[in-house]
Amino acid sequence: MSDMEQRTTQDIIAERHPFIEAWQMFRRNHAAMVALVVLSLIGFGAIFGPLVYPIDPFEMVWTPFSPPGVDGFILGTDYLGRDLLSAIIHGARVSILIGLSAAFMSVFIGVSVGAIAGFYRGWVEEVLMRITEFFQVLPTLLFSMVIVALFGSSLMMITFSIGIVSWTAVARITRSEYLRIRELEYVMASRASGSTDAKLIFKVILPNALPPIIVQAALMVGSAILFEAGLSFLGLTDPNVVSWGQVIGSNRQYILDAGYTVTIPGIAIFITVLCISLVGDGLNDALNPRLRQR
Amino acid sequence: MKVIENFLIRVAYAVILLTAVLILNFSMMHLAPGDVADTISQSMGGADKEILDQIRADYGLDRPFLIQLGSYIGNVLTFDLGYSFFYNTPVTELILQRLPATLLLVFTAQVLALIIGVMLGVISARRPNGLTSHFVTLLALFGYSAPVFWTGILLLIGFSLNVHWFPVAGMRDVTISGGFWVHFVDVARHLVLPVITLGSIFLALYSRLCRATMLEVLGSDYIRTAKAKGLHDRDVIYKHALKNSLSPVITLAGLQFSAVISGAVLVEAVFSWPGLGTLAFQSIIARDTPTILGILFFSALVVIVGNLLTDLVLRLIDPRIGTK
Amino acid sequence: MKYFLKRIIAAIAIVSTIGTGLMADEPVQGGTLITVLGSNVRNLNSSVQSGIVTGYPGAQLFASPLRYDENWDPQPYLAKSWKVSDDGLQVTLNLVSNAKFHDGVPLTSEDVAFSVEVIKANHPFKSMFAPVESVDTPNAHTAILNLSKPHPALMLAMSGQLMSIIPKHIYGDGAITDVKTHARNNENVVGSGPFKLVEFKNGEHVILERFEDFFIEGRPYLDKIVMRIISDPAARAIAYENGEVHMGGFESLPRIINRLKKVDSLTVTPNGYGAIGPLDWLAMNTQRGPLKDVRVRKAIAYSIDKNFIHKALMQGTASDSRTGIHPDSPFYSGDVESYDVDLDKANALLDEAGYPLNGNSRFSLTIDFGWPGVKPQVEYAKAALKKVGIDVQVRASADFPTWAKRMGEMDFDMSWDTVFNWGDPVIGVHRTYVSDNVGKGVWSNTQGYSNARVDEILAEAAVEVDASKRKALYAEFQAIIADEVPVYHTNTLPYHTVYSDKVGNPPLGIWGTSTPIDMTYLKK
Amino acid sequence: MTKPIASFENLRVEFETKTGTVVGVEDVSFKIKAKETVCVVGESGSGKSVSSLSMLRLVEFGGGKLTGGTLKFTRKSGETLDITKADQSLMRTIRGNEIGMIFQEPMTALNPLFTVAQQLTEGLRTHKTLGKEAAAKRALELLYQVRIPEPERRLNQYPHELSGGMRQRVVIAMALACEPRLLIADEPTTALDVTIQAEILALIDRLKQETGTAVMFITHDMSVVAQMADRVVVMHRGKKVEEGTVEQIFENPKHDYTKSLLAAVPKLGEMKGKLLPEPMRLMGNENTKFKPLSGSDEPLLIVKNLTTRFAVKGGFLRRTLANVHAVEDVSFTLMKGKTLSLVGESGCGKSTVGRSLLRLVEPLSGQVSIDGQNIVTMSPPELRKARLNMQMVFQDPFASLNPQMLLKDQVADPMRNYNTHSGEALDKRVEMLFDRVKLPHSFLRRYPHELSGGQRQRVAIARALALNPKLIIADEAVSALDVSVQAQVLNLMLELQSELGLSFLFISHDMAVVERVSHDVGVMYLGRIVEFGPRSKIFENPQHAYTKALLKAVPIADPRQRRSENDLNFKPLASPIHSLHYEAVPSAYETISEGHFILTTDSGY
Repeated sequence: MSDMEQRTTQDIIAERHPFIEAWQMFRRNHAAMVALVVLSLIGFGAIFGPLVYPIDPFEMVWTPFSPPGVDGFILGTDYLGRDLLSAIIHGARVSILIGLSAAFMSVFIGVSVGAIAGFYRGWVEEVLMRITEFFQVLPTLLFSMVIVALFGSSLMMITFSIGIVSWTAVARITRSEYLRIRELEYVMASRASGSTDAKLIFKVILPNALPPIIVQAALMVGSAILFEAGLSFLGLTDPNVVSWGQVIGSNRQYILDAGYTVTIPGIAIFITVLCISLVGDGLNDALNPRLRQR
Repeated sequence: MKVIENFLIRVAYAVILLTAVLILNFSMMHLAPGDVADTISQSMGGADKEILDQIRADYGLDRPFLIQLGSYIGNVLTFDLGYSFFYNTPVTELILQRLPATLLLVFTAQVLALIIGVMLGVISARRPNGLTSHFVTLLALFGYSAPVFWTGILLLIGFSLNVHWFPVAGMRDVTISGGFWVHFVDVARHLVLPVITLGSIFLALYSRLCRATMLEVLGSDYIRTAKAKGLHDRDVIYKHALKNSLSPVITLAGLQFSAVISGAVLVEAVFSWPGLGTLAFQSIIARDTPTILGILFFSALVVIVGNLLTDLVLRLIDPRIGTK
Repeated sequence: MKYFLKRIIAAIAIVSTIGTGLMADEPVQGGTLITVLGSNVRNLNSSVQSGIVTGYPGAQLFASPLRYDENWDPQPYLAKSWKVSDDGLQVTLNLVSNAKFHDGVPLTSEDVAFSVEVIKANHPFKSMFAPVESVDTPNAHTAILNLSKPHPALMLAMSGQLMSIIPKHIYGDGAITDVKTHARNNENVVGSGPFKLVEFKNGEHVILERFEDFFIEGRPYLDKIVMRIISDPAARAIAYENGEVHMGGFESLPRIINRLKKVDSLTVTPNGYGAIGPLDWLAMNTQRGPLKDVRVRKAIAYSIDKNFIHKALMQGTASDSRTGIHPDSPFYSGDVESYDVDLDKANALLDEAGYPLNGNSRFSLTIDFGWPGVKPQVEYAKAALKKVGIDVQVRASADFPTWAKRMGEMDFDMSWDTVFNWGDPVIGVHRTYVSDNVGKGVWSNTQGYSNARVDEILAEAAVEVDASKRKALYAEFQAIIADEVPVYHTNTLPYHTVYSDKVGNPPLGIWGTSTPIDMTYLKK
Repeated sequence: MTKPIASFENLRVEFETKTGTVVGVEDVSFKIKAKETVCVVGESGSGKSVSSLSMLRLVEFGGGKLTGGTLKFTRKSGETLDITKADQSLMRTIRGNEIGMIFQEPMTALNPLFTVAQQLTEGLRTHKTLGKEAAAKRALELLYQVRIPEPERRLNQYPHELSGGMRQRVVIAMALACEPRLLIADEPTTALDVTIQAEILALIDRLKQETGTAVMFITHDMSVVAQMADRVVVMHRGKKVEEGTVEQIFENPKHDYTKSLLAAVPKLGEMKGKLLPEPMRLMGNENTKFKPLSGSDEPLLIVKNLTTRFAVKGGFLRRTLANVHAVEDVSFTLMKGKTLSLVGESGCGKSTVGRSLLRLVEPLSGQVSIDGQNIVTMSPPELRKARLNMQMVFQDPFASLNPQMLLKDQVADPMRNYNTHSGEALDKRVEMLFDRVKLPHSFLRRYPHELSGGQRQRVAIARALALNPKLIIADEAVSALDVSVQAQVLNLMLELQSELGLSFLFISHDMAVVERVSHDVGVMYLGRIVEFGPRSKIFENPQHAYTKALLKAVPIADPRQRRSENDLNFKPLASPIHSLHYEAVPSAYETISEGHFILTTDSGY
């Protein structure tokens, strides 16, 4: 409150969208910034790495189990003598792609369901929330495993299987945000001044409901990567592409002698997800208005 | 009266929900290419068309879908989850055989994570810039970011291979003999690594959430009131603040019920833990339809019962719930 | 030539281990042998369930009429003697008179007749007893098997886990086909084998203890056998190393085998799996696309470097296998085309078959794999075939039925798999090549292979009583198969038995651990 | 002369924030003597709460730091302690024991998870080392002392089972438990309804008399100061600007800030004898001429038998279990160019009436005609069109604007929705509207969070004006604003009314404000209008029992017109929730004089 009043006396700097303020807040969070930089590097590597480092991850290029750093293979070779560095670089594409698209899918479903339920309330909400509850009851990993086992382990199916079990959290967050915001006076005012339902849902409420959804979406990317890794580890994966989890899964039986073949892709996953969660935390701090007022 | 009515309503919902779960699962299994007959033919080392048809007729797989579904639901209502062709055992029996191991693993992990997580959360909330606080932040990030199976493998390499502190696999050493305590110690030794692995995720969740809610609660008016009363810090934190911070943590713990069997799959796979997760994985790979359906159903049941329990605990802690 | 040499070395090795074992110690009574099973046991009744995991406990719980020594010679077991009629249509078994089931009821010829009926009705290997039309039981200790045609394969089928004699008074309480799901297949199992069941905990362990009234005096030596179920190979390896288990069979991971070989207290041996006969192979669908052309199939064989598979993938643990018969089998004939890697030849063959290089590629094929263990080979094949311009797309099948269905319906181009001989070729080999078994489910002739001469040879071999004539027939068969490559045979699956130096007389016969271990003991 | 209980000497408190150090309180000195009530008054951000929290050293708990001055406190033993130097363990023996504190929000000041008895006895057991039973006995005594209804039952209840007034009584009991020498009350009645406020104020006053404790009373409300204070300390922006006895302050303020503060406070009853509404007094506008707001007698809005109920859902498949009778058979007429006020305490249904008119909540039955069209029966497109004539201004300046939108877009939004203006014409009109509400054009491209509360309300008004409506429903539009800002916004509204001929439906709980701005007034209780009439009739000749009680409860900003506790005898608010079988009786009215009615059927009061 107090600083609000003080502002009137200050000369206010020109227009600043709340998201710009959030970004400035975010920039002050060193851990999150470092994580963002690392993530950008990883993303860059995933996109351009295969061009710079064109060794085919499926090609047997050297003697199997050549340890990291020996014979010019920075990360060594696996049980077939394939280059592990190449697997990490190519695997980044798949792991991150699945992470992003599964997160996108769950955010899409979750926001649609949550927004409609929270906005219309009544029986619409009742029905949608029962459906959400239904999906919440399903054992996540197990259900995904069944889907992939039954309907094939294409990247599409894996993404679908992750997305379909992960959207409930987004739906619940979205719904509660919509329930809260729809009662706020500016929504009421907008409705009173003739806004249609569609406008209220998408243009008035959605931007204001976004902060927690963005944070959740960021975390979702991380958990989808972990999820995919888990499925791959269990062998539920597309054998024609490399992903980090898959590298762990297929090298798992060699941990006794070549622990690095498991440790290295694990570190790749770990760092990526760690950075995503740091960025998520940073976003959370930056976007949370209550924290911002302090 | 009101409480009982509420409870009955929740049970009614639960039954509807479970039936829906059954229908979805059953339809999904039905939609997939391949069926039980293929599984049986595997155990036969291959079978020709007539035998496959014969098997399908034997197990009623040639009947219309809706009739199969109906009879399945009917059976489930009488607690008959069907018969596993793969294990030659009734599914219910199979699940009950494996359940204790999983419960032991998951509950130990959960309870320890809950206790330690809340403790760490409280300590770090008291000194948000202290060492413990940073430790909790790090721990939470690690627990969240490391693939659980990877953590497990690293622990296995570290503590079972390099130093033989803990056994590599299984839940007990059947060869040892002795009284209760000997077996207790044996199982406990087997339990250490899997519990650390599984618990690391939960611990991350709980300590982080507890820290956040504690910080929030500590800023609330009634804590100021308590302080203004001249209460000792200890009372303010462990009595007033902690009790208020518990609700979200318990709610979160309740949500983890859906991860009980899921989470166990990976950890059990790494440590050859003889629980439901391993069974589930094997059944999925073998397309042991009745067992898969049974476990999916059972997981849903666990979640629903878990939610009811959570609700109950929350009611005990928070008098506001249910009166509204 | 090479083959014989190997056989001799192997034989000497066996003799020497047994010999030294005998010389060093006399068998000792008592002790608990801790062993390990690589996957979960689904059924303990080996008369209705095949497979190596059932075989181990099954062979301890149930006795069979015969057992085989490591030289493929039948030995008396439940049958103290046996006789095959001259026309080969009658097999008479003279049973020991003191055999009892674990519940104390004496074993009679009735039980043998009942067991044959049960196996015929329930066991997946239909060809084992298909020619057995009836079993006569003139007295309690004589059983006569009447055959419709000579059936030399019967001898092996009466040993190991294949012909478990089960008690009629226990399992005969319902329809014959219901024995498959009998409640006592997993608990309160009653057989006449050297050990009886104490406890079976699904996914954890099987515990057996000495059967005091076992029909062979003084045996078994062990008081107790614990079979721990550990499905993770690395975990098993550590358990061996740490001395947590004494013995285990069917270890097939090269890295693990080589690692364990280095452990002083352990012996790791590939001996004793001849009758199981596990073979890794690349099956090719001879009715689809380019693979219809034998030149293409040969070109594929020439492109794949067996040497790489043996050295890099199998790390020297597996042996070469060129035909559908396991090299340890007496019927094996290795004198056939070996398809040493030759990319020029492969390219030439492909050109000749009318698939010229178009850029980097000639055509593309899919490849499936039967179980995760052969995934490295599949990945290798993908890389190797690319070099001759064949694009290979790996198809995953997360669960078994998906793959089995593709196989059964012949909806595949190539598939890497491991298939077992199961004793006599009639059981495990014929099914892959005879033309009247095309596309009859998984592990039938899923390659759609059809050759009149092969059909003829195999039909003849099935009823040929004379061993050397049979061997000649199979030699011809193997040469044809190797030439037409419906299946490209690369190597044996390197099953190894691991045992600690505490174990005396481990089971190293032809059936691996699927054999009674009444003679195994623990050294003091 | 006896030693003062507490004295503030040159107190300075700083706050560390992310943007740097902020001074919360600077160089503040005053004394509090025994049996004396010192009111510390100021608007938000004046540092009044900070001073009180410093006394308990709780200011550190909110991130503040005592960086200068001393705080002397005389203990029971007679020794004087410098609070700023005391360590926290010594402070614990003082807090709750020698200094008791009452907080603003009774809803959040009590721990929701502990019973009243647990929270009451805690302090007793800590400081007085009473046993469990002795403490429980004393707790009951305290509840009797604060005159909570059914004290025995309250002991084992949880805070959520008590009404706001009861909770505040519990908080007071807690503060008094150990018979402190100093009682600090920080805005103890701000969150309460006016009748309850009157009771609580009287209670604190009585307890002071009975126990002889010194009271430091913090408030922003000059009327409350007039009711409570012996001496007054006026604070502004962290500094003390004036100190004196209550009479000095009210009758002869020295400092300009005190003057402006007093000027802006409407005094109940000061409109006696005046017919038309008048703008608020503000420093510097005493002499400005003002066009009289006579309005017209042409009806604009006619509401007949309006009833709005909300279903209480629950149980299996979420059946309707009961109904909240929020608005029950309400009728009134609003004339063009006039202001009609609906007053009442929280939960009386006044806001629901406002929302029902626009059908932001769906009324159950009744008729709402604006310019002859019945809104209740309109189809959605017709309704959308009808809303062109009616706009709303809401209470919370922080929630009434979309935080993600530029101000100019917020104001332009209604015109975009109805496509009334576009392109340059739209920009022009937005600029014109900003001029109207006296906001600089530089605000056009700003976001709401950069504005103060009063500025936000101006934007909200500009938005409401955008479509040129005939009626503006102002739902507690100025309640959350500081008194001087409130006066400015009210004057703006009156100015717009006179210039544009607007009609206002003014929904408020503040009787003094209502008296100032209304032509007609409806007093609401439990969903019904219990009394309706011209402003002068309602305030000068109230007839309904509830109206009388309400007027009696309003504190007057005049230390010579104090209420005594004996005057106060209010009934607790009944519940508007009724079972499905409940049939509401239609409202019947008796005419007192022309246009002045009172409800004759049961009002529930």
